[in-house]
Amino acid sequence: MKTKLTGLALAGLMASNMFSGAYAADDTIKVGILHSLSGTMAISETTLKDAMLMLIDEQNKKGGLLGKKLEAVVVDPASDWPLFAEKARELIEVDKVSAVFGCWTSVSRKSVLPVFEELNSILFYPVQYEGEESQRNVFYTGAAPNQQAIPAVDYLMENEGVERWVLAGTDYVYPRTTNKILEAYLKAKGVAEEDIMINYTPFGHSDWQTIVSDIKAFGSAGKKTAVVSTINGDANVPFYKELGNQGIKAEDIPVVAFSVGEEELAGLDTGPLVGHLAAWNYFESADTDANAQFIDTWHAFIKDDKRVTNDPMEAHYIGFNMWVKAVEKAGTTDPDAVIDALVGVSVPNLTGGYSAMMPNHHITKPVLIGEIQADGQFETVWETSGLVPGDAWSDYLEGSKDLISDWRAPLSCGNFNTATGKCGGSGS
Amino acid sequence: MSRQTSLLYLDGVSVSFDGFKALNDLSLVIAEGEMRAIIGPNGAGKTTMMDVITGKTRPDTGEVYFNGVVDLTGEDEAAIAELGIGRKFQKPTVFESHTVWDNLELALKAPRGPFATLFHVISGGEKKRIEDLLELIRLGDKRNELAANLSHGQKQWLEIGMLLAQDPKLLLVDEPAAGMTDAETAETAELLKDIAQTHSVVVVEHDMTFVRSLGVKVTVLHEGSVLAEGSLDHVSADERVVEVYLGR
Amino acid sequence: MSLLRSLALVIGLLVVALGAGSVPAAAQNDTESLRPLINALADGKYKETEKQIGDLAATGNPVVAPALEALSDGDLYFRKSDKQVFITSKSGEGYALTDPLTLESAGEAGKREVSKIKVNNSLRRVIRSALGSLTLMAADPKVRKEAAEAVFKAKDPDAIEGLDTAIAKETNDEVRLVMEQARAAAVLNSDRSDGEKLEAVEVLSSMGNRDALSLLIGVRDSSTGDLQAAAATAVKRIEKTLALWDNAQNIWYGLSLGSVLLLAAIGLAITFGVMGVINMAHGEMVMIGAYVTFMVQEVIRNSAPGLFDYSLLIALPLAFLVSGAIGVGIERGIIRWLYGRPLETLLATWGLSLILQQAVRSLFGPTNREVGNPDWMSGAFEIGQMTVTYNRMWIIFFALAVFAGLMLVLKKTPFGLYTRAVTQNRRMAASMGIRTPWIDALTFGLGSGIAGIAGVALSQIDNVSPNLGQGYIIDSFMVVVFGGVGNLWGTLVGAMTLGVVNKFLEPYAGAVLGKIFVLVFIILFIQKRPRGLFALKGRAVEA
Amino acid sequence: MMTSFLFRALDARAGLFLIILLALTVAIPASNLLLPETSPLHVPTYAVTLMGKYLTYALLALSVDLVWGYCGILSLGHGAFFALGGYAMGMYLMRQIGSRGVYGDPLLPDFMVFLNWKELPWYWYGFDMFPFAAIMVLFVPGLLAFVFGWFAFRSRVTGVYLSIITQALTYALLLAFFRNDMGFGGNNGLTDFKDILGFDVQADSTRAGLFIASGLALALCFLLCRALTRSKLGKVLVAVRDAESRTRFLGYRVEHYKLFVWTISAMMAGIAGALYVPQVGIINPGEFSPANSIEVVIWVAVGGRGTLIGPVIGAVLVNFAKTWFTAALPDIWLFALGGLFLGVTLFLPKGIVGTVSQGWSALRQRSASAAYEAGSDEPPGSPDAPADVSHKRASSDASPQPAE
Repeated sequence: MKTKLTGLALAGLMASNMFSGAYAADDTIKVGILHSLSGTMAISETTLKDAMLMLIDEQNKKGGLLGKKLEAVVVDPASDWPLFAEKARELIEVDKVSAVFGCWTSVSRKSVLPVFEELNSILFYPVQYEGEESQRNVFYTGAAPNQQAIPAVDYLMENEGVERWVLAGTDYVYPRTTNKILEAYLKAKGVAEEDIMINYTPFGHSDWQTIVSDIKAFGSAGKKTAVVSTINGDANVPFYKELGNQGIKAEDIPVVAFSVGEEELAGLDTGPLVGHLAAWNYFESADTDANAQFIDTWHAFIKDDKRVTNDPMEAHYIGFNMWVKAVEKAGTTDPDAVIDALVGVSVPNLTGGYSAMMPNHHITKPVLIGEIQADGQFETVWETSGLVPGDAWSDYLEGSKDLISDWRAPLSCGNFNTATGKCGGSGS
Repeated sequence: MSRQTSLLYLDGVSVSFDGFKALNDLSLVIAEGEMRAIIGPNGAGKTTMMDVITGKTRPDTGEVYFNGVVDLTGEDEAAIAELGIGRKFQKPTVFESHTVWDNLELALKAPRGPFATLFHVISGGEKKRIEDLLELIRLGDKRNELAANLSHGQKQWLEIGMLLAQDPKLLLVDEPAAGMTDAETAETAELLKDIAQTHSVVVVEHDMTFVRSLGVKVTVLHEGSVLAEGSLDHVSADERVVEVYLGR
Repeated sequence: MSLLRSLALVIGLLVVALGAGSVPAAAQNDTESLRPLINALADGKYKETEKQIGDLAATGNPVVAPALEALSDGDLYFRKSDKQVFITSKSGEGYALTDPLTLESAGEAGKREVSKIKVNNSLRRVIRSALGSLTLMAADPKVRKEAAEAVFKAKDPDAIEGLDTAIAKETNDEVRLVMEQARAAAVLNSDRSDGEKLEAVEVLSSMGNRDALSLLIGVRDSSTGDLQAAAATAVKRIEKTLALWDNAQNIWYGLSLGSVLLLAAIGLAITFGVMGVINMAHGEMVMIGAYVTFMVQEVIRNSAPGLFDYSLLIALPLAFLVSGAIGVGIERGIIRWLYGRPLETLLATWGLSLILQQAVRSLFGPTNREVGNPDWMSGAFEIGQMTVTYNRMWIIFFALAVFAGLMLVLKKTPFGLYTRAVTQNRRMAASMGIRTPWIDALTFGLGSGIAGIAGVALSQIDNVSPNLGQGYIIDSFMVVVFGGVGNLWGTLVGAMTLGVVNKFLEPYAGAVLGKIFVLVFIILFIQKRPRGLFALKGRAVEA
Repeated sequence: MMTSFLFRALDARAGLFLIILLALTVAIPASNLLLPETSPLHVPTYAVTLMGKYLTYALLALSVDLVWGYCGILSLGHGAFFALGGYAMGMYLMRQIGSRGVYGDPLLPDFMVFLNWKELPWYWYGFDMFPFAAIMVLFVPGLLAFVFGWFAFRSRVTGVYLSIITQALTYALLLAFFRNDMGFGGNNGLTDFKDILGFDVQADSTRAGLFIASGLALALCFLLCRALTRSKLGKVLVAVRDAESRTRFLGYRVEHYKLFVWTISAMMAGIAGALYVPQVGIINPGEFSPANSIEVVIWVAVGGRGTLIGPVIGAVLVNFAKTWFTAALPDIWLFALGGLFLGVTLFLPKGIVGTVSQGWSALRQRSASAAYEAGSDEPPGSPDAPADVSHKRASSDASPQPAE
């Protein structure tokens, strides 16, 4: 019967595909790139794929690594979270990559975590996130909450005299956690309960009329008000358009955002938004030679002078260079050796300093506060005097204030409880 | 005839769709074992009347009783069918992707619940009954054909067969001769007369020859109510009927 | 926009300067004496800049206004070589320099020769209030009004005297009212007597908007006695009116959301509602319309910047044609093979939507594209205590116009007649000599074209990205089905109902729960009316 | 009675399919566990898990086909039942983590600790016991389907109206599960599972076990569907699909039939979801997304609607294509997938299985009629053993599409 034949042919086809990877050439070092190229997250992640390709290209021009060329393996997890896990497994098991650079959303990272743990590989995660995690196989090159949210709030309190706070976010774990931390932090600073308004919206929310007018109303209580926005990428454009149109000026109610970078502003006329803020660890406007060179290389690589650079790209830049350095130090791409070698590695960042990998697998970064300019860039109006080390476990959350992470021997633990002196969280 | 002794009893039934009165104070009584022909021009309300009796359309006002006691206006199609009213549609509707045999088997009087049908195993008696029906509707050699492949006339007959398989007390037959050849029409009339021996039948038909060959009491519908009632000759003599049919 | 405003300001100031120019020599000297103050801006951090701005404002000389305005806009630079401060504007690779006091051209400078004087929000605030006090006496009433508004926001007690002078001289009632309100705000912030403050509360109470409320709450919470009582009464009164206005606002927001839904759904009401094609690629037609707008603006930006305000008007017909042509192509190439198999149109158009998304992604890149708002689509105005944004207002009008236009086409033109004939009885229509294949293609094209012009409107409020269409497709189907398939009025009423319901739920339930409730409402509503809001009745249903 | 009910399900074609399915179910894990990695016949764990996932998708497609192909109910929201089954299993797996979570809380899952929840919400009770969770896998989707169906079918919501409200249902659930306040982990969903029934979920043997379970579940549900569709009930369903109101006039309560098969189908989808979760290691609200449910419908259409083998083949084929394309053509794979859907619609209107068996029976009919003319054969099939419904549907060009 034909159905049987189809079935058999299918099985054969499948098997041949599954195995094909194993026979690939061995004279290159493979690097996996796990960023969505389609679906809702493509808008942010495709740029990171291109940035990685550029970095790998540049490294090959410098002669590769350990005498071998680097080879990028690109897959498309299509903004489908279980597919991230599947593709991660494919990269590690079938393509035998030495390290993977990828993920954007928290859920995609959570989805691949067990895979990296099981197959003992390395993931570099380049996006600011909610913290509360430290895993042996993952290196977090984006900002933890203490490298972004808390300095931003400090800035608003001190320099703008803000007394009333709107915490607006998309309803998922990063805004939820960040807002929890900020709420605890603000209360610790003496802000009253009724001076904090928390608001959550669905992904891709596009009708902001009600919320913007709520913010306006909240802001008319006689105290200086600011909005702390953890609104996710796509929803920002309509949000800012509504802000601009309803005439909320940065001088009156400034909005500080943690997920709005140069890339998001590229879809906007920023004229009415001048003065609204963002907190990052890198701005394209950073005035350093390394950054100028990075931007030039990027423009040449992408063949478009108008493309902007942003913070997660810098995170990949730092992460990739750290990995290269660690592999050179270890002399092998063996994951265990590289994981050990990575801690303590220090590489230049694009804002004129050095970033180092901490024992908790987070890195040290400067924190910059920038104001949106009419040309779609940010102008740094404040920065931390030194580098801020990323804190995996927030000191402002009850469950995690006693936890620390240190992956060096002999501790080698991602959730060591300093109160009980045991590894494994707070319970046991 | 009173409601209690009737088989089907309609009194003062009105139905309107968006202001158009499809039935207007219609009253009709069918006795046990009676065969009745209903005629009327297009739009007289024949099909709507069938819809009301079988529960498809709820009347705005009026009473509809079956067996003298059962109020049909409160029941749905399935309940009414189970009570013993079978209906054949104007346009033959059979289950085209089932065989002739399966069509009859589905129609055969048997428990109708999902669990009953799930574990249903066809019995010898049922097979015999289906064989008999196949004989009657002359589709014995087509039993394994898909209904979709039948000719128009065969579909009409299959539907009548399905009607009989239900073993209803009252059959509502809507234009059984439509699209048939003369010979088929005559055979259909014979078949209906046979059926009328053991069932009550209401036939809606346009074809006067066919109605004449049935030789039963005739009700003329016009604009949703009864215009005349009596033998075909009697109603044909009625001036108003003539006017309705010819006067335009 | 800000350029226009500063230009108006400069002209206004020039007029002031000319008017006051009876002693030009002295003025000249005065002006030159300001130069060190302005050049001082080249030095120092934000804190010092703030002081320097205060010094400039304290001169009370309107001549410094252009420099401050430029500082606020980020156009004030200093030359590195001699620390001279200039107003700049981009010119080629470098900057054209303008003397900040005389406003005469002062040559050009390369990118690396000058350095920007940095400002931040708090400085902008300081500049705004400084400019406010400086321009209270400008010739243009518009400038005076803006100045008064700025002073209102600054609540600076030092401005009271200036305001008093300005109020005494003011001839324009509207401007005087704003000035009085500004004075009241400043008085409340000062240490003047309670009697004066009570008057101020009175003024603000009759002002009745959120700004006044904000001030009054401050007074209520920080004062005692009569003043507190008066403030409390005023607060209550304003809150009560605002609550009423909130309802109006919600209805407006609801209509606005409804009009967006209507725009998104109306094309689908034709391809799906009238033709029965389960068109999953509908969203992509909307997206293509938005990209056409982007292309039009891109061309205009590069070759005819003056036409920017007309970009949407130019984009409308183009979007209609492009999306419509693609629609006709889809119908001829794919859909026409699938009539009578409506479910398979779902499969095919879903595949198509994937292809179109990827095509746009490959052509234009995955990131958002900037579609600007023309001036007439930006900003807002107030009706009572309700803010009406121009873009939302135009979109409501536009959605209704599209709806009316479509009704007209379907009811009053031969094409509409043919379309209805074909969808109601294809065979009959064909036998009457209507070329049904062409009518099918054109009807599908019409639906797609309307989706395209919806895209033009949606580009004004949403992301222009390959995902644009995906965000609207489900809502569109909900609207068409809720309204009743095949009935355009149903689509209109359905869209507006869902919009208003959503917006009334949102303040209580939040955006997420609000949306869930709307979906549950649709599910329950369909139980009640299994064929939507405007169901066809009678025997036609069975046809 | 029961035996005859099940026995009816088997004929040569179904038997062959089941044998192939069961053979694969045994052979693939065996090769994974027993053969050395160097053997050319060794199936890597990666492939086992992947194929296990395909099998659960196949089961989901089968459940959609049961209502769509046989009863004409086009569900654009079956992903909801799949996800609910998945969540029930996910909750069990979460509870199994116990104090091994990053915070080491013995009772609360990590996401609750970090959102400062103090106690376990009531609806999480009982999920530490596998039997309870297993019952919930069936009960929760079943109950939702029953309630939803009871209202919708009683109100006679049909065609696109029904399709769209199923979509509204899954969309509403998507939004609800996104909310962190619901206590299901919000957008991150449930993840980081440790073990199932005491076995480590990451162990090769557990993966093989899950694969076998998926294969068996698919085989059993296939048999069940086969038995259902070939019983008289199955004939009634097809009658409902083709002429709903005619069926009513025969005295069948159409809404009861629809409700029955709808609920069964939802429970099957729930089983599929429950088997899916431990294999992919995560369940999150994305599974509720309407696009996912539409995709399932497409698998069925590609494979062949109204045949039971079709959806299985369609699901495996489309997902295999997706796996392959996303790795081989990461930048343009949507063109390939979209093209596949278009191609199938235009050139294989009855789906793969439908087209193949149509060709097959045309061939057989030609030889049969040749034999008949030679006077040596009776017409194929007999009333005692009615031939496969789907087979007959496929063999007739004139078979009408159900009214939508």
